Amino acid sequence: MPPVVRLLAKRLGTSLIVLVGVSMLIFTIARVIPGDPARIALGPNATPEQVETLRERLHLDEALPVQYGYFLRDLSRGDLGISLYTNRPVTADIAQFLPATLELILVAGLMMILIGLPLGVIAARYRGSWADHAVRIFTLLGVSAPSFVWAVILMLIFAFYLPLFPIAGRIADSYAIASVTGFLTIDTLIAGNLAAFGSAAWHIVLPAFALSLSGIGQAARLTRSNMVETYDKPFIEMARSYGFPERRIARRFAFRPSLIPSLTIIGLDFAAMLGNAFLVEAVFAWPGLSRYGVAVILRKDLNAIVGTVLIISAMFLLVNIIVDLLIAFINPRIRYSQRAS
Amino acid sequence: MTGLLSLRNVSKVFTLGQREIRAVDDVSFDVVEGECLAIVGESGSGKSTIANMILGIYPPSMGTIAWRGDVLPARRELRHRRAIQLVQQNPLSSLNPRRSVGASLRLPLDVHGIGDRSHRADRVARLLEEVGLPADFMNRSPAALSGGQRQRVAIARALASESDLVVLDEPTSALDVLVQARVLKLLADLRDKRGLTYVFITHDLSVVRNIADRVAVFEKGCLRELGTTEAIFANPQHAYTRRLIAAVPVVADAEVALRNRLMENDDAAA
Amino acid sequence: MKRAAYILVRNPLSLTGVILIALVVFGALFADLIAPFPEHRGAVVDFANFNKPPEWPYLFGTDLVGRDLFSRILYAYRISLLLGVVVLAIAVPIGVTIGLVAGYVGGWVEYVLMRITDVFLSIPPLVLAMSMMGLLEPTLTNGMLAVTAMWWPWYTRLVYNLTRSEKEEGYVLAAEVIGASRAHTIFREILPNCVPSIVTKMTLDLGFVILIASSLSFLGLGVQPPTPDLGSMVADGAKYLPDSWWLTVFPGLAILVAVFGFNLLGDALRDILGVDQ
Amino acid sequence: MSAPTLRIADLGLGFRTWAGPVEVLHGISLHINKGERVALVGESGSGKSVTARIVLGLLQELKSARISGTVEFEGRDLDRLSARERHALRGTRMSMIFQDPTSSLNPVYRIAPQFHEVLKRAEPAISEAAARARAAALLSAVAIPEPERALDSYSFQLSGGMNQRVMIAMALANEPALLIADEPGTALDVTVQAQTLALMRDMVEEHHTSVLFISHNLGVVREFADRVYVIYKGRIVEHATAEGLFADPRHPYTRALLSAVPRITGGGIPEIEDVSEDYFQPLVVHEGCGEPEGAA
Repeated sequence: MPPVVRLLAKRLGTSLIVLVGVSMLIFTIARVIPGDPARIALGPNATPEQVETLRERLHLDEALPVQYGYFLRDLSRGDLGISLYTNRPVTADIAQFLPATLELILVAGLMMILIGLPLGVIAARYRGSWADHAVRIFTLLGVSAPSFVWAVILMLIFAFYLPLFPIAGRIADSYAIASVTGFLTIDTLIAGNLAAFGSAAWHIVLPAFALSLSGIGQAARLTRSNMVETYDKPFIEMARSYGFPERRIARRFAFRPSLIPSLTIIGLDFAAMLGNAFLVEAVFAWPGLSRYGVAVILRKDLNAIVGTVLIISAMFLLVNIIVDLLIAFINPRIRYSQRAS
Repeated sequence: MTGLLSLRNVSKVFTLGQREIRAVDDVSFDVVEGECLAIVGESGSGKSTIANMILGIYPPSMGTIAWRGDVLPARRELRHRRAIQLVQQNPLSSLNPRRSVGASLRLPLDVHGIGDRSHRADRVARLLEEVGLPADFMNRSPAALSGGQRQRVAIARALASESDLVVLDEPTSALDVLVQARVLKLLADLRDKRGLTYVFITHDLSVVRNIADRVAVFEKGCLRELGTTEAIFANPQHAYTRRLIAAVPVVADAEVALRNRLMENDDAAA
Repeated sequence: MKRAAYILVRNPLSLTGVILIALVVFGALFADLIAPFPEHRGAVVDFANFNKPPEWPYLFGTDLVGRDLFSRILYAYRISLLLGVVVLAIAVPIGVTIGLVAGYVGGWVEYVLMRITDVFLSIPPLVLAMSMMGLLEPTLTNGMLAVTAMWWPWYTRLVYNLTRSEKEEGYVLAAEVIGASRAHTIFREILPNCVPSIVTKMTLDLGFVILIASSLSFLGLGVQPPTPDLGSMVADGAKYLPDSWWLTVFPGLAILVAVFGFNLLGDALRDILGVDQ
Repeated sequence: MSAPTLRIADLGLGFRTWAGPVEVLHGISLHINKGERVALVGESGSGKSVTARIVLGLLQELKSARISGTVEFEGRDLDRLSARERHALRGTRMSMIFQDPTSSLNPVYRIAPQFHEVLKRAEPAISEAAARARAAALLSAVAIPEPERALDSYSFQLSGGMNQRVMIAMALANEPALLIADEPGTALDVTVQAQTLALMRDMVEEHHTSVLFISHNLGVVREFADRVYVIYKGRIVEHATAEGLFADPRHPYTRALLSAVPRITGGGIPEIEDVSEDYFQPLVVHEGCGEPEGAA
């Protein structure tokens, strides 16, 4: 078995174990809270009979492990239960709201990598200079305010005072686009409607940038510190002794070895983005998972909460597997070593 | 005659992924009380693995290690730990940078309950003096010491538990040559004074020539040759031993002559 | 000490951090003396002065029921800092101990502990805290509980990685050869070498706890009114943008200043203590 | 007569640190004639490695370093050259071999592209195929058994000895006038070190390359160098031919150093001071190695 395949298999296995752990954790939190979930779901006006019926349907009278067993059985059929808030299957709700959130996060992730990594490289190459200090201040500011504060500030400046960008929503109301992927920037292209694509792209810039600022900061700071560490390695001194230009040393000799430790953390930053998306969506009225998530949490809609958390964690684990494969691709030591670790 | 420490048919196998690596392969030898036995080899010879097994860091995969005739179990008792101590190659790493010299020296006294609690500070001071350092070094951090001074502290720590056997793992190869000479001198003096037994692990045959009583030459986990230092250098039996001696960079004409004589035999054989 | 001073003087940003945090902590501690309207921390209504832009004596303007924003921000700092200290006081010992044990003992203990840590790490921090706050009641105590629950695994990760590399150091081998107990090796030998990294992270995290707590209350899942809270102030004010901009901008900047200060301070500590990232 | 390959005169080096200024080199002078192998031998902290880095121009870029004195390379004062001209010398006219071969090669690229980069320094237009052919030839010249396979390997897949040979081949690839070897092979096993040193000597002899050989190991120096400078705490204390130095060491420091080396013929461990006022006595120059070639 090639090392990369073995690595993939191992990672998938671990992720599955972790995902089961997540489901147990969130399931337990959801079931041990004070109060009767059935009573909460039906409201104060429900009759005791109605409550009892719902309790039975939700297996609430069984022991916790038995309830968890039912939950796993349903889960294996792709059934996360009915949302007590929308009265629809939780899977249907998530399928409706997830793409908007995912689109936002992917664009923000792209910004994080395309802006954060170059900034880190520049700061490392010119360390100690004004450029380094400027990057440091910018990136520190990026991580120093929650994304909703940046969302508000960006909105105030670039939507209200300088009306360059739209204030809210995913696309201008005048466009009706058939949903294929759920990603408006892609669906508009599929529909061949360039004006609609422009509108969708225009709408996503500010929220995605607000969401990515902290990630840009983290990625740039991390890349800088890893690059600075790499600069102290003998192979960089050797490159210097051969007289390669500094730019080439930064881009070719130092960047790739430095990227390896950075990538893991960038994967973790994705997790933070999955959460922070809730904040940015609230500011820009982005019709994603956030409003649904906050609503079901406030209503103690157990099935929906468990489902939402599980989906988000699964996405996080998926991102990390992708990151691990990327690292294996960049780092020959993993591809060729006897130990896949 | 059984020694202070006897290794009998000792092997160590490590598993790395799906591969098995035989680091030490069926090795038997004794360490006689009061001697300095050099264990010589290059990287991959298994010399560090042997040191770790003697110290009880991990047990042998096969075979036994006996101390004064008693076979040592996989989990060492405290008295056996006390009896066998270690001086490592890199004193920068072997002394905890966050603890004072005194705290590092006190640890063996506390663990083994040596001396009266209230007198342990005096004991630490005496240990420092014994290795040629002033007593007020006990309040210093290892970072404030030179390489040679650190290695002296490490030696004092090995003496602290009043052990019988000290494993010296490349104790001078991180030091400059002037400092090395002084540390080697100290080790020789301490052995005479305290009647210690040394297992001296090294790749440097010129050091071995001047400090060891007997030499065991290892290559690829196997014991190639074992004999008195005189015999090994006068008439090495194994080709690998001859190659090792010949590879030593030397400074005196007499040394070149010895080297040439050894290589002649091999050239003639080839 | 001399080296610390040298680093601080040579790096104006680090000095800025020290000053910012000194101001924030001072303002929070002596809010009763500094705040022009200490009573505005609670449910006070002053409709004569509602929704005023910044003007004397309302440095940052007033909110929709006429309370002085500057005074409320000082009291919000007090609660944020308290939350941060309490969360770290609970999360750090737990996270550090688990990390040390998992890293040093190894084997199945390591496997089980680290997979449990992975479970917590793979739920985005905010989502985990949100779910807990939603399912429990949104009180200050539950807020601390929720944030603590999401915080300890990060220390486990940090200390676990540190322990694994420290374990290879000669001094650990030396302690084992001497026959020191596991507890001694873990807590007296390895832990002191992790302290600089832990202290640096704690400094940074005091800022990030403030950040997360404000995010929770921004979503309505944090400390409840009338207790002053920076996140809910931003959330309440956001509805009145852009006209009543001070309602959101000043609490938002207040968060920024505190977190920025802790970040600068953490960076300075990292340089002074010589911690690798 | 042509100018010496390298001439260093009164070179001083200081660093600014948080504890105040630290002087590392107190004005050292040395020269290397064409095709000569010259050793700079001293203990750690003596200033021998920084000297090598100044010759290559690596320390000049450091803000905290203060450098004085002159360094002339093939008759040209490096200080008078523009940064671009100085840069152009590196990797073409002078190159360096480092202490630890494995960590000195980039871990994320195979050997072949690293060789290509090096060859491009002298011949920017060289194609990948041409570079590969040259590299393979160079690798066989340093007795690497399967050059093609080595070219397709990463440094961590090769042994330390093999990496050392790769480094030697790279350093000599562009036919430099000066090779600086900083503790070559110290990280390797003794038998491997002996082999690669012999190999390096053959290679530089064949190419008539001048060598600045930096080492703490007197035995290695004796086997490699024609002429030796002994350096102690930033000062050159003795300058002699290799033969002269080992037959007749004159400076107290050199004598101490030499007597401290354990002999494979035995004789025990001598009693030596590791610090002494005598070690600061003035420079001793042996007859027959005073002035560089081409000097008046």
